[in-house]
Amino acid sequence: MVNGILDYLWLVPALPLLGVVLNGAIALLVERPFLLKEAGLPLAGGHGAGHGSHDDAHGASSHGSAHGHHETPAYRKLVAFIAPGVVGAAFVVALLCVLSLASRPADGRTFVQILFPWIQAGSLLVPAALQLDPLSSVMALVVTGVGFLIHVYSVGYMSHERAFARYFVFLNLFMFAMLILVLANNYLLMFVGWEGVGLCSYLLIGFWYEKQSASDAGKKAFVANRIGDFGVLLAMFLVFWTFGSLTYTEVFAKVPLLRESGVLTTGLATVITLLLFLGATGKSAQIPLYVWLPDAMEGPTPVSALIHAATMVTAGVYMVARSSALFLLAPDTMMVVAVIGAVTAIFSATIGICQTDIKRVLAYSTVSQLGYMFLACGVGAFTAAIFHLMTHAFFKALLFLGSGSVIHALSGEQDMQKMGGLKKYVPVTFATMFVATLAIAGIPGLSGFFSKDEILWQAFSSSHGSPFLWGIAALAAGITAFYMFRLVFLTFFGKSRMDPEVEKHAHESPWTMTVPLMILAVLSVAGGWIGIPAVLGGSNLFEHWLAPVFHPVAAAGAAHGAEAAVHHPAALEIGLMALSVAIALCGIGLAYFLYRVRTGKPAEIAKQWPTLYDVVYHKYYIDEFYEWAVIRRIVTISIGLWEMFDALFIDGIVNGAADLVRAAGDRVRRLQGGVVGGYAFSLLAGAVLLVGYILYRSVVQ
Amino acid sequence: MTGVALLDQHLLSVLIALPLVGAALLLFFPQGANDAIRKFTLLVTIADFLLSLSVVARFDVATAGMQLVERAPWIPQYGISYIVGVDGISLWILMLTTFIMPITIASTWSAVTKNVKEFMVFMLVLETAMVGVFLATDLFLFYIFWELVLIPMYFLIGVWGGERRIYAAIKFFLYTFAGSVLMLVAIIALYFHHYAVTGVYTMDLMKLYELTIPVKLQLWLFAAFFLAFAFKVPMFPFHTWLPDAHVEAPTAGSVILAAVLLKMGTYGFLRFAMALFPVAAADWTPLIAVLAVIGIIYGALVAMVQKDVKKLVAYSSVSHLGFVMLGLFAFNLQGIEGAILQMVNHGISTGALFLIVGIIYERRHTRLISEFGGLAKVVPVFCLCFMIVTLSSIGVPGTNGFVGEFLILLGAFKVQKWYAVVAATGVIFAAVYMLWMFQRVMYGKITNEENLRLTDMNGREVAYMLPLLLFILWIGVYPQPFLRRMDASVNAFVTRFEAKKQAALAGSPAGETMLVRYFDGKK
Amino acid sequence: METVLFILFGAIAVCGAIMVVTRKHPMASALYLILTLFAVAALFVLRQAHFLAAIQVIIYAGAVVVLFIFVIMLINVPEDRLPVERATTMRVLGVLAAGFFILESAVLARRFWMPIGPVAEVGTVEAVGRALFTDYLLAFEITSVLLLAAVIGAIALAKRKI
Amino acid sequence: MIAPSAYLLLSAILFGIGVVGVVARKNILIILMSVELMLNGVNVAFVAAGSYLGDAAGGVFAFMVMTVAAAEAAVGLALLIALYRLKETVDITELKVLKW
Repeated sequence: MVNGILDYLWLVPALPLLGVVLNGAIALLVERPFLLKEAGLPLAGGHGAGHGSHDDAHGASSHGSAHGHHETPAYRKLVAFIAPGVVGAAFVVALLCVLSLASRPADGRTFVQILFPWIQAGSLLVPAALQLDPLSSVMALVVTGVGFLIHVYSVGYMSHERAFARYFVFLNLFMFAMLILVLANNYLLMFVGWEGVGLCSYLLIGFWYEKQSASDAGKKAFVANRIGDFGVLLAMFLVFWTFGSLTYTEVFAKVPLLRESGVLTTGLATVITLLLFLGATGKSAQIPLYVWLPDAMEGPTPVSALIHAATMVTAGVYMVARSSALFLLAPDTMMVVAVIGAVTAIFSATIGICQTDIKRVLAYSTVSQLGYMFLACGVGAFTAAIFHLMTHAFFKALLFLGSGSVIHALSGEQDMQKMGGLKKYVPVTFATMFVATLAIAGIPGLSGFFSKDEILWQAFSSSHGSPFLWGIAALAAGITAFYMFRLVFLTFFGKSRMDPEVEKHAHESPWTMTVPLMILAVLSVAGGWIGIPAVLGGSNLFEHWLAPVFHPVAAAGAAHGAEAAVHHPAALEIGLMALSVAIALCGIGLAYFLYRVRTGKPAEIAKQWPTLYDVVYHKYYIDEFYEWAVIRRIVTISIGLWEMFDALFIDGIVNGAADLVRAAGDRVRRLQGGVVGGYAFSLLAGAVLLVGYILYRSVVQ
Repeated sequence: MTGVALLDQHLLSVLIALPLVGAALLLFFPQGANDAIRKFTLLVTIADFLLSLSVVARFDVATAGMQLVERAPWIPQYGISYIVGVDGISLWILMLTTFIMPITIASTWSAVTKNVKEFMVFMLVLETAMVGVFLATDLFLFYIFWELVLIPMYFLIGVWGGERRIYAAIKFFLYTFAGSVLMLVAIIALYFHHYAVTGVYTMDLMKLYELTIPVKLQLWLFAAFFLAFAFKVPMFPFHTWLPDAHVEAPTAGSVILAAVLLKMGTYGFLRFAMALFPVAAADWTPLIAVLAVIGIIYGALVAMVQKDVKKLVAYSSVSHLGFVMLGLFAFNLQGIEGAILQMVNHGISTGALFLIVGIIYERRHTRLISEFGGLAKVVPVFCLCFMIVTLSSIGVPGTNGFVGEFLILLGAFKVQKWYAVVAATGVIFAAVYMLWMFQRVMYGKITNEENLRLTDMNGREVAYMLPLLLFILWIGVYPQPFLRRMDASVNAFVTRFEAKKQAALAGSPAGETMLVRYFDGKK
Repeated sequence: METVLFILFGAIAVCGAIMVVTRKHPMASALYLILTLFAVAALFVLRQAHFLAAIQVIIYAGAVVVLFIFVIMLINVPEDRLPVERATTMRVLGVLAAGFFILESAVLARRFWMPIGPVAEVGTVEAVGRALFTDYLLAFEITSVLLLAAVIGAIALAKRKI
Repeated sequence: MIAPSAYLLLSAILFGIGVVGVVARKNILIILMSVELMLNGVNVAFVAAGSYLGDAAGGVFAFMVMTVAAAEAAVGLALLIALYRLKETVDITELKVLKW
């Protein structure tokens, strides 16, 4: 027992899996018959057709609605205990493991636990093995920690949901997949988690499957992710046939060797990393595959918070950071990553300005923030990316949960134009959300400030960065501040624009929802303090913690880059910091001006530039473009292939061959017309020919 | 001979003969005793499955060659014998066959109500033929079993099928028969060639393996075998019998067709076409790989726009079998092991899909996607099963489909990068068409009144679906037991393939195989 | 002398044959057939095949043609119900082909070389009898079976009630 | 002395005329008679060849042919009678039950 608690690392993913099994059993054996009976539908085995109430509102979505009050069945309490319980336990185990890991010397902080050999075929040997190192420990803690809070929140949020147990099955399954993703010690196992989270995302987005838009969104998410996965798959093939292994440690250890021997050319590294990045764009909703994320808001709000803000969508960033050793070998890829990140950041921020659905604003904000993280990766600042990933997990989860609380209070209303003045109804929600908004806007002292500024600074100073990237990112930061405050002002301040009926029921959420909010608010404030940069007198603990993962590669791949950063004067760093804060404040000020002082102004602006407003409001028509350019095309081609090629051409040949035989038979049968004279004639003709032949032969001879 | 000794020494023969004996006994059942007939058939198939388990138990992992071999002279003056054996290549396909049979029989309980006795007799004869195909190692014996499969299947489609059953049955029969006749010619040619070289008449596959066949002859013989197997697989563009046969066949027929009959084609490639004619196989690889890749993409695209669930699944089979072919013609361990595993996977998941379709068809008597919608609410257990099977068909990690596809693409990627890249896009399309179908069937509101009265899967249906789901997850999570038993045989296959190829090339004038020379020259 | 007789009887045979196939009423045909058969019998005599010539007259002219005439009179097809012959393509082609066939045969016949020697007595009672009962005994016996079969067959077919 | 080819030519002509009768006539009776003509043509050839070659087989075969001709005539006419009872016709083109 040299490893102590670390030997129980397997419990971290195993506990949520246990939750899946237990909740699954409950969902299948208890909840299913219960719901069927409730809906008046026949049970298995066929007890005759039921004639239940099938009014549509009843089944479609009952979250937060004034749905008929059923007695809370006992099984729900059990589920409400198991589901967050297992995740909480996983968090505790993960925390203990990380503490145990932290007690080791810095260069020994990689722990691998091999569970069983998974796939073995010839030289391919992929074990099911977990790896805990600084990077995965950050991820594991964020995932289990935030995940636990969101599970607790869900208990309250989903309390009116009929398929309560099913929801938690999916949620626990997601935790399991996500933990496999971050704890895997090789690409293939990571890919299992990678697709697993995509699957859970699909299931949870389409949780209210009776809503067409929900199931559409789920499918869209899965397919967009699949396109990315295609890249990861190919990248894995290249990695395996180049390095002969898929295990992280083995792959990265071979990098210098293969680099020297010329096997791993820059071109090859570029291809591998670009393919990996394609996967990342799918999972982390970057241009061009970002379109699924806003639609994913069809899912329950805690799901949006957990999957589409805090954890799953950051998997792309994690993967890029994990593969940093490869990325640093491919400057072209780095540039692509940085540019895509920056463009996505500003592009989706502009879309966020005009959205009126509270969750969609947050969704575009998420896309934008993820762009930041990729910008950080692209300029080689992987630590900053992970740092921002973590702080973003806190405040974006908080924002989503807060919006969920608002939606909950308003019986499912998501349109900000029908909110306003909610401050007095939901004080806790307001306070916590305000903190998060400050954090995301980059107000000094809060977590978002430190992480975002780190990225901005790296974008400016790193060898991969440029002032241009900094400019885009800073501008995006300003826009972020603007639309986030727009959201806050529209929602909580001003006069109420609520439906009176809804207003009557407006209420603060139960403690299971508000306590997670408060905890996350604390984290949003304090979460950044572990990474205060040196220039502000901090010790940047976070960077030191991750140094064993990133520094060897930084040293090997881009040593000069790290040094170049050092040469910039501290004054410049502080100056830029101040500038970015100023930009953010401008954004806030503008929001205050437009949505508090001159509330009629936004509509005027929209009228002044109708085309621009229209384009931005419709998200630059990207969805429509994809629909037109890709989906329509493929469907048309497919129908063409089926009807023209398959049915007409191939079957035409096949049936044509059959028809040919039949037609030939039809002709040939005339020879046997059944008329005796005909037979006599053919006999004669044969005789003539035969004698002719004999004659011919005799003449020839 | 006592029973124990019989099982001990003639296990494989018993496996082959048992269903046939069952079919014979079935003839003594009175015409109307449907329940007894069903139970008896189920019993026979389960017994066969249990016996086949002991094949796995007695299978030696380290042996590459044929195991549990039985041989007996049959027509000795022509060198024809009865030889059966099992190795790592055929083991799992054999197991798949015996495994899927009881499940299929169980699925017919309420689906087949007319001529039950005849139906069951055909099913049992079919099982004998299928098991025989995978166990025979004498070409003549193999050919007999190969053709024997056609007859019961023809009747299953033609008698118990849907509206256009006659068309489908004849199309199925002629398509596959056209190919196998050519194969017969090739077998005879091979037979005489062996005689010409060694002076011995034999149809023993193991002896024929030892032959070094001149390159030119290989090309012709391979062409004949190729057609026979390509029709059966079916490879693009020989696939059009499949959608018709699947759509018209009764559920049990579709399941067997998808799970086992298609595998006969891919198995034939591996065991005969590739093993006997390595130079030709290598020579044809570009063509076959291109067809496989086209099949993958084409099948997926066409599946996407189908209106009939069964037809959709049928086209998805074209796509999946394209993967298998691509894996086989990678000629490396990963590709071939992946392909064999994928054969089993496809049998399980597509078989399960057809069962799923059958379950819903039995209740609604339609398979049109547009007739459904919102079923998830009324039939949750069905929905869960459907979901897992769908995921397996898509190849989501954790299910069996992933392991197979991954190994295939990994193997193919090594030798034919671009084919693998294009094939990998098939993974995306698979998600599109399966999920779209799933969404249209299961999600949304219930728009059709009739669907409200649907009943969920009953105990029997759950009972036969469970083993399939179990294997979907088992192979996905822990494929080692399956892969390990293939290792030795596949390894030996790959080595022998390369050695035989070189030997044949060395012994023939240059330029007879343009392609191989061309590609080898480029390296 | 022989040449003259050959040409005479040959011409009669050919003319009779032509009349057989060209007469509208079968009765006329049958009578011309007798003429032809007699002419052929005469040709047999010319080749010293007396026995065959006798048989030709007795069996053919005496039995077969009489049978024909019997049948013609038995069924007695009225004049107006006799088939109307029309020149269809096939018929014309058939006549042409037959002509061609004769032409071919003629050319072929001219190319055959046979020793022109003394007339061998092959058609006499003795020669035919010897050959029949030695070398061709089996064929002869089988012929008897054939005749029996024909007798039974004819009776069976022509009987009113079977 | 007459050349053997003269007999063969005569035989061919008789045979040919018989063929014309078989092919060109509709009346079954005449067709049957034409067949007799053809057989006679053959007989001429047999007898001539036999006598020129000095082989008794020629005579034997002519004898056989006559036997067969007698049998054929008997059966053929019996058929004709049966047919006439059924169809009331001797026109061969009307007998097309087999025509499909």
